[in-house]
Amino acid sequence: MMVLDVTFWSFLALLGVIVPLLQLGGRGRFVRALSIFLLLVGILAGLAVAGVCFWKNVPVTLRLPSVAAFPLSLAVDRLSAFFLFLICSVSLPVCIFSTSYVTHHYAAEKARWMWALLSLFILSMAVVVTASTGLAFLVGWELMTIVSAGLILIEGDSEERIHDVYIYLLMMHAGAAAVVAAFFLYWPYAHGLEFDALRSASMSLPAGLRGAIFLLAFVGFSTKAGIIPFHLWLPRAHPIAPSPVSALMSGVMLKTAIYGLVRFGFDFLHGGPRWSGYLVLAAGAVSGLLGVLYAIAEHDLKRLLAYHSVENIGIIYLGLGSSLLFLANGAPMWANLALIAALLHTLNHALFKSLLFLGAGAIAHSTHTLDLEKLGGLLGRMPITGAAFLVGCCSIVGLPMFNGFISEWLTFRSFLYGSNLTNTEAQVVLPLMIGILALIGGLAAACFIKVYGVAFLGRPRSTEAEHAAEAPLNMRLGMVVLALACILLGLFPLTVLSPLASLAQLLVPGSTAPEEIYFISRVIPWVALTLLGALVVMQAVRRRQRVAAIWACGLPGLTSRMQYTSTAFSKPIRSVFVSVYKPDRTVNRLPTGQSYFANSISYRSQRTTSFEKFLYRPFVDAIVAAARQVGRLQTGNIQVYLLYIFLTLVSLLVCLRFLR
Amino acid sequence: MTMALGAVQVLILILGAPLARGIIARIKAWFQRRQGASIWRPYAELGKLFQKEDLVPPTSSLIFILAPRVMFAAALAVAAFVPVLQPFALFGSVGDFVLMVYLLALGRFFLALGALDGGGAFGGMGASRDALISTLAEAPLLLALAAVSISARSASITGIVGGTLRQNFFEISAVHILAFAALGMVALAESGRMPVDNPTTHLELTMIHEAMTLEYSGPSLALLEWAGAVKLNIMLALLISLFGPWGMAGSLSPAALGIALGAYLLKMLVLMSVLAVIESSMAKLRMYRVPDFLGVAAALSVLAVFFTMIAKR
Amino acid sequence: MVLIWPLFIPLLGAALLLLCRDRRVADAVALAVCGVEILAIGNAVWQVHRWGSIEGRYLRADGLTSFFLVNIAFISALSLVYATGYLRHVGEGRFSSARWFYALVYLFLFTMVGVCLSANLGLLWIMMEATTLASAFLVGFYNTEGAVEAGWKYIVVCTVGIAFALFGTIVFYLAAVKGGLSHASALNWTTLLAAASQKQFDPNLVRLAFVFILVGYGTKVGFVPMHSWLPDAHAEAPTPVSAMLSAILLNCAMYALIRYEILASRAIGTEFAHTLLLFFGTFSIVVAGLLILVQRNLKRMLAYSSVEHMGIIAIGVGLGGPLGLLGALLHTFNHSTAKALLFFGAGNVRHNFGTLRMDRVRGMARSNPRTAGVLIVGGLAIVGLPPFSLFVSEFAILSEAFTQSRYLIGGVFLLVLSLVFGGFLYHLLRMICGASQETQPKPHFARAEFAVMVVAGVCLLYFGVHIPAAFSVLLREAMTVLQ
Amino acid sequence: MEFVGIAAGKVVSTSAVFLILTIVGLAVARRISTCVLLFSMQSVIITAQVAATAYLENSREAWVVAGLVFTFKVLGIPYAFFWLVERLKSPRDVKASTTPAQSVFVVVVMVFISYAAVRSYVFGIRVPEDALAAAVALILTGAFLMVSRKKALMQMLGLLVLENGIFLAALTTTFGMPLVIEMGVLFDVVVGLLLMGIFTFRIRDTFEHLDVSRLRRLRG
Repeated sequence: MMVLDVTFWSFLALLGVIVPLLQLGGRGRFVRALSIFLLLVGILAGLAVAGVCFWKNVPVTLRLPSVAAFPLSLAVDRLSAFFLFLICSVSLPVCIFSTSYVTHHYAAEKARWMWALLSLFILSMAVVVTASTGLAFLVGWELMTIVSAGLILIEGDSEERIHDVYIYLLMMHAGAAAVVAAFFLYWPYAHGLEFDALRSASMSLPAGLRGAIFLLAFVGFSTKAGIIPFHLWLPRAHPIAPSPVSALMSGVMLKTAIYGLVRFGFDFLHGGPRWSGYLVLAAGAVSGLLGVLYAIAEHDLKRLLAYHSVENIGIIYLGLGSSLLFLANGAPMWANLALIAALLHTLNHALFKSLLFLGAGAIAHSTHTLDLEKLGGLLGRMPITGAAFLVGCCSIVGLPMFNGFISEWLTFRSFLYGSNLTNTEAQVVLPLMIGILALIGGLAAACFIKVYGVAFLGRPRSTEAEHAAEAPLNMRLGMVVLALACILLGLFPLTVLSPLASLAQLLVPGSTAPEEIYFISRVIPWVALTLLGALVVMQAVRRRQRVAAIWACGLPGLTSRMQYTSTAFSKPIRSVFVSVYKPDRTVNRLPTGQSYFANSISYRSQRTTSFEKFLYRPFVDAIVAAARQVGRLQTGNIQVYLLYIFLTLVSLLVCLRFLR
Repeated sequence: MTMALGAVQVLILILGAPLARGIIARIKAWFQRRQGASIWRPYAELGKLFQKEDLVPPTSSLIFILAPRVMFAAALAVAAFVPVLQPFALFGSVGDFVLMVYLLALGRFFLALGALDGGGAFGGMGASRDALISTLAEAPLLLALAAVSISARSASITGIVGGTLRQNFFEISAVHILAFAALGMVALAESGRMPVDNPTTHLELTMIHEAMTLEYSGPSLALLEWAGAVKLNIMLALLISLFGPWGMAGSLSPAALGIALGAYLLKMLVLMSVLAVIESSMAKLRMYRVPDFLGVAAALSVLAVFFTMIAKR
Repeated sequence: MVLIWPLFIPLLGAALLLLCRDRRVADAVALAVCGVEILAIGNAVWQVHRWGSIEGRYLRADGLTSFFLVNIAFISALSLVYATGYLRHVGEGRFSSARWFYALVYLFLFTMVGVCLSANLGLLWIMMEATTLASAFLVGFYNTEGAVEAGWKYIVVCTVGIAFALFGTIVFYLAAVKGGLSHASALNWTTLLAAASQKQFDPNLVRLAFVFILVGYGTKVGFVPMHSWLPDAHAEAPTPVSAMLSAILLNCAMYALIRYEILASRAIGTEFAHTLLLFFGTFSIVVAGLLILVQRNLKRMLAYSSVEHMGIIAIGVGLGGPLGLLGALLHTFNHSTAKALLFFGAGNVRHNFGTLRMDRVRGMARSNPRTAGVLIVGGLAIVGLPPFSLFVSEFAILSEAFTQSRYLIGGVFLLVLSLVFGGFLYHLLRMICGASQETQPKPHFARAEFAVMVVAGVCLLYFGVHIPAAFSVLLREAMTVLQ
Repeated sequence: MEFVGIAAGKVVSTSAVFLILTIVGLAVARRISTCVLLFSMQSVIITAQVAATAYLENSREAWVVAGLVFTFKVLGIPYAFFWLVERLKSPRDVKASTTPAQSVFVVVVMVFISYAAVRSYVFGIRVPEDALAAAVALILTGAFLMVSRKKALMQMLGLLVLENGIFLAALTTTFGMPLVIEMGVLFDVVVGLLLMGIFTFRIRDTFEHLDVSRLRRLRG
């Protein structure tokens, strides 16, 4: 297939070389406009390659010149094609959105860097998912981190931001180290890092090594995915990025970690060790629950969305975990189902999370704030944005007719099959996960009622929100495309589900396409028809309306301050789950001493996550303390230095004497 | 013919819902040694409301009008899942319990949005409290249904009903008892009844569901009220069909259908009496005791799931 | 004869430069001599390539020599071009004038080329000691408190270390003599190698000798705990000299060590020498990685990074194997390029901000975008991120570690890389980003300086993506010597 | 000539004792000039040993080495040291961080260690045990002086003692290395001392003292 090869090459060349060079080196508006156009063309090319490979199952392989002794090559097999499709299909609307976002937000110089890095960022993610040698994978993996950090720093570089970026980079690097180790553990058996070699070497690995590889891959990819307790960077890095970048980071970059885990867990290791399923399930359950609980307590929109990414990755992990568990218990059919659920949720989350982040970008564009307490009543002022955002909310909550539901439903069904296993633990654990997933879903619903209700409905809570105007055309276009995708995928899931089923059959040998995917595809249109029919009928018999002020309990009128705030809304849930949050509350009364006649009372509730306090802080402190101790050895006294040399020599000689 | 009967079942659930409300109110009045209003009064109220015009707050948006309608449409769709007279429902065989629960959630989601769109303080208050309750109710609801579904080896509602039907009443397992208890508790919470919520109060400290509908009027309010009644009716019908389906029409003969209708009405009456007893004898729980109440339901449902494993040995 | 020229030209250049009283003339002469020296080295490398190796009584060259010679030529050319711009800021003192600077630099260069070309282990030692002597004044060039202190420590610590290497050389000589070699040829590398392959040496003596050599030349390489002179000297020396110290001198010391490693491995098997190298390499990277975290001075941090990278190279050599050696050699070159680039950047920071204290430098991206760019590229390269070349070499060394199932070393290596990444990024991010200080320093950048940095940066990037054929040949020939 | 041969043999076998005496002297000496004198005497002994070896082995190269050692180590370097002490005008004590008693104790222990360390090697290679042990003791003492004496000049002297030890070791084990190499080594030593001398001036000029243990600006 020469055509596909050429298309893929042009995708790589456009995104990796031409667009950045044109942006950074070119002069004049025309060149810049041209490069943005070329970027979109490049993404379309990638989309075409991915689409053909995914639906028609035609693999594409590109061999690049090797570096030193290490071969480099890219290959698009069906799994890669799925993820490439995901990347491109999200990048396209995000780039459309960016065309107006970048012009409005950045001066010319920054805009150039923004576009160049954006293009490289998309490319690096594409490289990660299409790499077919370890080296290519790691190159893409590290590039992805650096470039995204650069994109965050373009937005601004105050001290706190730098600190957040630093934590991001550090954790990503540590995670990458784990991934590197996971790859390298193969080396004695595979004699190289080509994926084919790894695949065939996996058969001959000793059990301990299998476990170690799986564990390292799990830790490494979970760090990228933001699984609790490796999530520390996520709520720091995602909110401070420019909105289109947040959309890409949350919507797409996290998915590369899922890709990695699937690649290792299914493609290479064929399920990993026996405990792998429990590990992934537990990680997913903890991340899902804590992620959504942390999200509810937030009132910064982008931080909230970032925590929801933790939650949704948790849901994906639940699917993956149950698939691994089925695989370990010799039930490939259901493993297939769970894997499909996880992969579909990956795609769904990419679509709706980037939609929501773009929505947040549009809000920030119009109101210059992302603090929920200062928003309100935006739906009337930004109808298209509001409608698209509502679609995003419905999807992430998993309401029927939207795409999030399909994947959550498949996950539920796969849990239900757990009861058919012969392994007692799995038999209990899997069905109980239904409860966890239901709780996550319920909390997510509560959270997005809060988000949408407080931001878009009711009265505006600040003058900025009151004077908000609809976002520019391209921004709206980007959001609408994503919203339509969410709805279409929610109504007609089979278009994606049937190739996904074939993909899952490749990854889980010995399975067939599960009947559930046909089942849900059949029932959803009917349900939708019922709902829409009822709505249409009710709309048709609608009586007249009259606008009237609501009753204000006898007061002169209601003000926006009387509405429930975001904090107030989440209070019941926060007080029920108080043990999770462990807030540090301080109440200051002035003047002090008179507890009943205070002039002013200030209340602060601060939350440092327990993980930061009890897990990371001691670790970092220990390293720094060790470094200072070592630094003390460098006393500055030359006599001590000489003593070191003599002592080294003497101890070596002593060793020599005794080891002989 | 089966399809037509399915449509009839939906109509029974939808149109009979106000009646069920009326009957419960009447039984409660009887317990409280009052005369009580006519059992048809809810119809009259709905009719009255439908005559009126919709009052819309000046700051609200499209969502405010949309919410009650989505709520009702969702209730309608859910009604098509529940078998009443025969072990069959329109969506009962193709739709499973997860879809059903999520359709209920769809209605709730929009109701809460509509409440927040009012722009007053009470809507937010109600939505916030309702969010807590429905969040906590969702897990036991799904777990209890899952337990039943596991023991019936089917996920669709009609499949579960069929599974229960094949069983003898006296062989009913621990799973069913536990799941029934859990589902009963959740049904109380879901439909906003005592001891979780008091449907008759308008005291700002205590109201939950009522706070959400406070700014609504006219047809919108009517739809909300109706939808609420349908939800209660569905819950009761669901309890009946899942745990006591015996008597349902095996064939489409008039006699069988007659028996089925009679049995349904009887069982309904029993459940409504129980509900009335509970509502008359219990005080509403404090807001922050509700999680404990639902926690018990969750524990029961977890046990139910656990017992499915034991039952299988 | 071919090998005389690379040695002779710097010496001649040093003498010539002492005559140039005018700075501009000195610049021109220095560059011209540098050009001629590159030609001479190029010629030598070409001849080695043609004939395999060139043997002489005192001088010899083989593939390994060529590789290190190319390294020397490349870095010294960069440093000298940089120095022409750099020296404009240096006040003229009695011995701190441009001509003295260049003269000493060429003397330094002479000794380092000498190290690489020595055929005789005794001569190797002499040249090694001479590198210390030639560079001591360069370290103390500024004659400030810090410079004098650093210079004193440098000369004393290194001389003591080298003295042990002399003892090691003598013990080796003893082993050779006892092994039946004549007094005249018992220090000749080629003869020794042949004899070592015949297992003529007393293993005990070889071990004893290697321990002394390791401590001695290890002091010069900067293995922990003998590294103490290194941060002081690197931090206080003028920037081009820092670059040469870090990017050439340490490599030359490593070269000497590698020569002995080859001998010892031939004579008594690889295990002994490799274990020692692995131990010192691992110990060095751990300690240096920790120390990088708590540095405040930019050049000191870079110096500790050199310790770390020397440790990495030692690990590569200590692991042996095709990938380990490939990685070690590549890393020698890559580290030199990256470290030179970073030191040049540090020199600019000092000029523009008047300090090397990293906590006092802020917002370079705005005030000095070019310096910021240099530090970003160099910093990302030195912590081993792709697509820069150090990633490839570290990748190779790691591959070898895991191939040999040395999980402990591989694990420690990976951990230290993360540690160093943390240390570097912490400071670089703060220096580059953020609001710049109120007193805007004048962005200064001579064209020559910038060109040098661009060359180094491009080189780092290019070698990370592709290794040119000529360089591959060079690498292959160097590896044949090692294996 | 027979007598000279016997004397040469005697020199080789007994010089060790004298060297150890100088070591002890270095340990207790309080003045720099005394130390320099002791070093000079040490070098005389070594020269004698080189000369004796040269005579016994009948090697012309060794005679040249003996001449070089005598010129530089017995005459040149001590003279330079005295000149330095005069010019630097610094206090003349050695500024030890150990008391003389401790120093003597350490030195005696080192002598023991030297004999113990050498013992395991001498069997294989047949060299005079005494001389080799003395060489190792010289190396150790040089190291000890460098670590325990705070004056810059004393560090230089310690280095010289250390170098003497290495030279002696080479001499006793292999009868010296090739002449060119020996000359190169000697050249390095001399140039190194020259540089250190210049640095002592710089240290005095910048810090106004010569106590190297107080040069502690660069650390961490």
